[in-house]
Amino acid sequence: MAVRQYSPAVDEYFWRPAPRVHGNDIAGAAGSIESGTQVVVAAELAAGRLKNVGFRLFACPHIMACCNWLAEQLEGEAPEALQQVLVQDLRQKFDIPVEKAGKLLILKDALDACYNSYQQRSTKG
Amino acid sequence: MAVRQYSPAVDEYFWRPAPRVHGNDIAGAAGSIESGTQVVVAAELAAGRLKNVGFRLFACPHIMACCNWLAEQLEGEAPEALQQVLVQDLRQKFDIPVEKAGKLLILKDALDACYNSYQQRSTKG
Amino acid sequence: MSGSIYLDYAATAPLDPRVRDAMLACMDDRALFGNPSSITHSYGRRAAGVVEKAAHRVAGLVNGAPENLVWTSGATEANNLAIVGTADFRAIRGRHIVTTAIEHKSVLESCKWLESQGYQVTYVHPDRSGAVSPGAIEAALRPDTILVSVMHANNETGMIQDVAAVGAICRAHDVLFHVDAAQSVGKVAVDMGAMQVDLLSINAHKSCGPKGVGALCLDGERIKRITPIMHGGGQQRGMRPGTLPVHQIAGMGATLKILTEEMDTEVARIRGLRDRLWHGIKDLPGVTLNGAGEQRLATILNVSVAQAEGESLRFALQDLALSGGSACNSSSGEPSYVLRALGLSDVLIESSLRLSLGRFTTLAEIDQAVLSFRRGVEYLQAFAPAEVAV
Amino acid sequence: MSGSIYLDYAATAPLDPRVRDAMLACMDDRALFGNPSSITHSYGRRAAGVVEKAAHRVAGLVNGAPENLVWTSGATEANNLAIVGTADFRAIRGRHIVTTAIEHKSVLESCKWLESQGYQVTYVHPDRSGAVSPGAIEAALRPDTILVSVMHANNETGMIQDVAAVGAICRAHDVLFHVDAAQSVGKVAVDMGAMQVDLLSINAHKSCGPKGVGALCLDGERIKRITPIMHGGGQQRGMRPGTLPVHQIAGMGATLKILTEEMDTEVARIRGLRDRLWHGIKDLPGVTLNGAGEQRLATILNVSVAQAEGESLRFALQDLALSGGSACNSSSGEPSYVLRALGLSDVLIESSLRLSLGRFTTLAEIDQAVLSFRRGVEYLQAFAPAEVAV
Ligand SMILES: Cc1ncc(COP(=O)(O)O)c(C=O)c1O
Ligand SMILES: Cc1ncc(COP(=O)(O)O)c(C=O)c1O
Repeated sequence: MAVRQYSPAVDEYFWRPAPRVHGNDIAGAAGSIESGTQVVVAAELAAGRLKNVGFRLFACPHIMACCNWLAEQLEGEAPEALQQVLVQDLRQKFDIPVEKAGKLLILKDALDACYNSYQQRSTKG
Repeated sequence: MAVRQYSPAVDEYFWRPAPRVHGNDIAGAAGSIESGTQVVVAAELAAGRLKNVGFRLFACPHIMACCNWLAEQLEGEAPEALQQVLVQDLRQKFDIPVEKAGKLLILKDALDACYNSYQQRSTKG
Repeated sequence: MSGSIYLDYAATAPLDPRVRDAMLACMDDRALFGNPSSITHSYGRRAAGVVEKAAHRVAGLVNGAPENLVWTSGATEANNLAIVGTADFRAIRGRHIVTTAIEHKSVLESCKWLESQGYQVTYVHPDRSGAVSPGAIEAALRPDTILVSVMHANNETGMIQDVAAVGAICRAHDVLFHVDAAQSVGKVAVDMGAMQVDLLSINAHKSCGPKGVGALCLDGERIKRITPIMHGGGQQRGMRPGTLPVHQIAGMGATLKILTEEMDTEVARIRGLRDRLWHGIKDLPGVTLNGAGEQRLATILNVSVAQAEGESLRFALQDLALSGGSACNSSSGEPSYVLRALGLSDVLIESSLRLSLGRFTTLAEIDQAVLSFRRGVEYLQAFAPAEVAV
Repeated sequence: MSGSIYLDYAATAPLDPRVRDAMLACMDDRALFGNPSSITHSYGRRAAGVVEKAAHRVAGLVNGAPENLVWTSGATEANNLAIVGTADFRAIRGRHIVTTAIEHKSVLESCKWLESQGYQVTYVHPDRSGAVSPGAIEAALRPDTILVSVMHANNETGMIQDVAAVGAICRAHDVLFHVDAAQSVGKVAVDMGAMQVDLLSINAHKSCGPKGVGALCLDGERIKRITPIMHGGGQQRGMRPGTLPVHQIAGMGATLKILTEEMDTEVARIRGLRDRLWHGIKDLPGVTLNGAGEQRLATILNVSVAQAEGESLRFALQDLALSGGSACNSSSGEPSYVLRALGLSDVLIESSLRLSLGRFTTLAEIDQAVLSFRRGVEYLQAFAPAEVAV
């Protein structure tokens, strides 16, 4: 019987949202509500470091938990950290089943898009 | 649900056999064990009347009860009583289901055969 | 999680202690354990008596004939027997069946199996409210139609169909009419005579009775005999073999007896709770009711929550034991075909919840459920991407 | 009559109080009543856990695989599913089935139904002792044989067939092998692996478990999937739809657990009683044992009584609750085809009795049964016509 159980890490981080004030100096998005998963990430830049990293989500508990955790992790990091997030690490930490690989890639795409927006901003600025 | 229940008269007469000493001045039989029902009736004659009427039976409880009752009833009667037994009376008294009509006829045949043996004996004697 | 509030009565319900006692009487009594087929001794005959009494109770509630009732292992088997058994028995007359697109899987899959055997099936679609129009059923009839099967109340939305109107149409066209009343019996009046129903499927466990027992009630005048789907010892007039589970049948009898006695007050009470639940959540943005309209069960609330992803919605509402569709769909993971038929998008179907109430639901539970529901939905909607402009 | 001694365990048996308690745990516990398919909430998952535990217990006793067990409403359904389901699933390979003439009706009638669908069935006859020779089974195999079905122990005579020998033959010829073990499980060792059985039917109620629940155990390596005979919600890996009756399944689990623990001592005790019964009556004139030989169940005594008409014999023995054949035959009134296959005349079959013992049979009951039996038989035989010369 395929019982979907969630890891304790999901239980914990699902309910631990990043602070509600989200920066939007840089932002990235991937997916759509129509497709079942949408991830929007945004942050401010303060002294070249990420600040008030926040997510807007239409996503399953695993992705919700990942994002809440990432918001904590990315705080104060260099923007490069956005693209250094490893799907493999998330999968392990949150015990994410393989059939959710597609959703993890949407998260990854959003982070990459956010990093792109940082790069574009850097180029422009 | 076709539950076969027996009337109180069957319950009573099944277990009330005629005395075990059977006369055999006259006798009659019908049916066979192979066919599932056999009735043998025999009696003595005392002063022209039936005495020690008895049955030998391979028969269902209804017929057994009928015969035990008939043994009582025929005791001391004129031999003509053998052929005056009415199947209809037995059916009523013992509440015999229609599907047993064939078995009742075997009983009737045995009684008739017994009366025949009386007549033959009278002719001879 | 073990303290969660049970709002999944449409999937199954706890056993009523009075039903339990009726079952226990058979389980404990050293005179009542016999095989009802063993009519040559008193153990068997007493067991047969228990079965007969239960048949009267069951038939009594649905205005059926106790002698034309076939005990089954549940409504699934009753539906299979009704559809496959009638189709086979009437095959010489024709091989066309009319049903609806929102039937329970046990009806739909039986029909699909018949299609694989050379029968033809027309699946009538409901309108956006979930109602199947009797006119659409009539329009689907053909000269070779042998059976119409329409459920009384839908297991996902609680929507009640106008089976009496369909019954009249079937009678007029001399077509047999089967009704799956697994969800409706005991919640609305089910009257085989008045509704002109020829075959009726019911079970016990949706009404606080035991799981694993049901019945197919045959009208007896229009249809007395159908082809069995299992073969064996000739029990139940040759229509369904196997040793009768006396305690289960006694339990079903007790279940329907209670329904007969208490339905009216009990349904009113549950309707009150259901409405209280709905009033407590309906102002939340994006919350909509599926299968609205007065013609629905008092026990079911099927709602969609826009802006909240389905799996997360269920995760956030873990302290409410509810269902994302019918229980049968819980393990399949496919979007509900019933909600699809109502025109919902697959994503919205994923974010739909069936909250179903029953005999042991309390006011305190409902008030707690309202709080939990609001907290969960508000939490998720606060994340909703639409609010941020990227 | 209510004080009569129950000697019809082969028809059904009273519920063991320990099984009752296991069932009651599910019936009473407000956390265990869920629908095992409702895996989205804890009520459903806990119920699924109960089912899983029971599967382990059941599979444990027969050395089967718990994950390849299909719960059914009894052995009748298990037999139907095994035979019809396998035949359909393997139809491309062939349409020939081999079985015996003394199977339970649920096997024979399933085979007859398949014959009406274009399959061919060979019914192998037993010898006069009731034994089916494995060689005769082998001789009946054809290139298009897809299934062999042989019962383990016969329900009327208790005769045990050499299923291990048949299993070896089937394996050698790569034909699937089904065994109906409804009567043997818990009375002799049943080992799917050692006996090379691919499909095994069992039930609970013949072993002091609940009526209305059984299982078909699939080997899993040789056969993992068969065509369902009912269609519906996709439960049980698509092989058997319908809400699982958790309390029934828990009861069956408890039943087989008890058998696992107590079989050896219990069978020895019953064999002692059975032999005592036989020794108490065997000197009566005309009393003969049917299906004699060491290879028979310890629980069954099938005797014929010459010179005593069948109905009167049963009437005279009313204080013994026993059976004139299998319970399934009790209502049909036809002479037992099993005893016919042993060469008995129809009249002698009518005068045959099955006395079957079980867990709650006592020494005092057996001694009383001997007295009753002697009294009844002697009373009837005293009437016997053969003794008088007309
Ligand atoms: C409308 C409807 N029909 C049939 C069934 C099947 O009932 P059972 O679980 O008794 O097989 C259900 C419940 O699952 C149902 O809701
Ligand atoms: C050998 C055998 N197979 C199958 C069955 C059918 O079992 P159930 O009553 O569980 O359907 C029985 C009992 O009736 C039996 O004795």
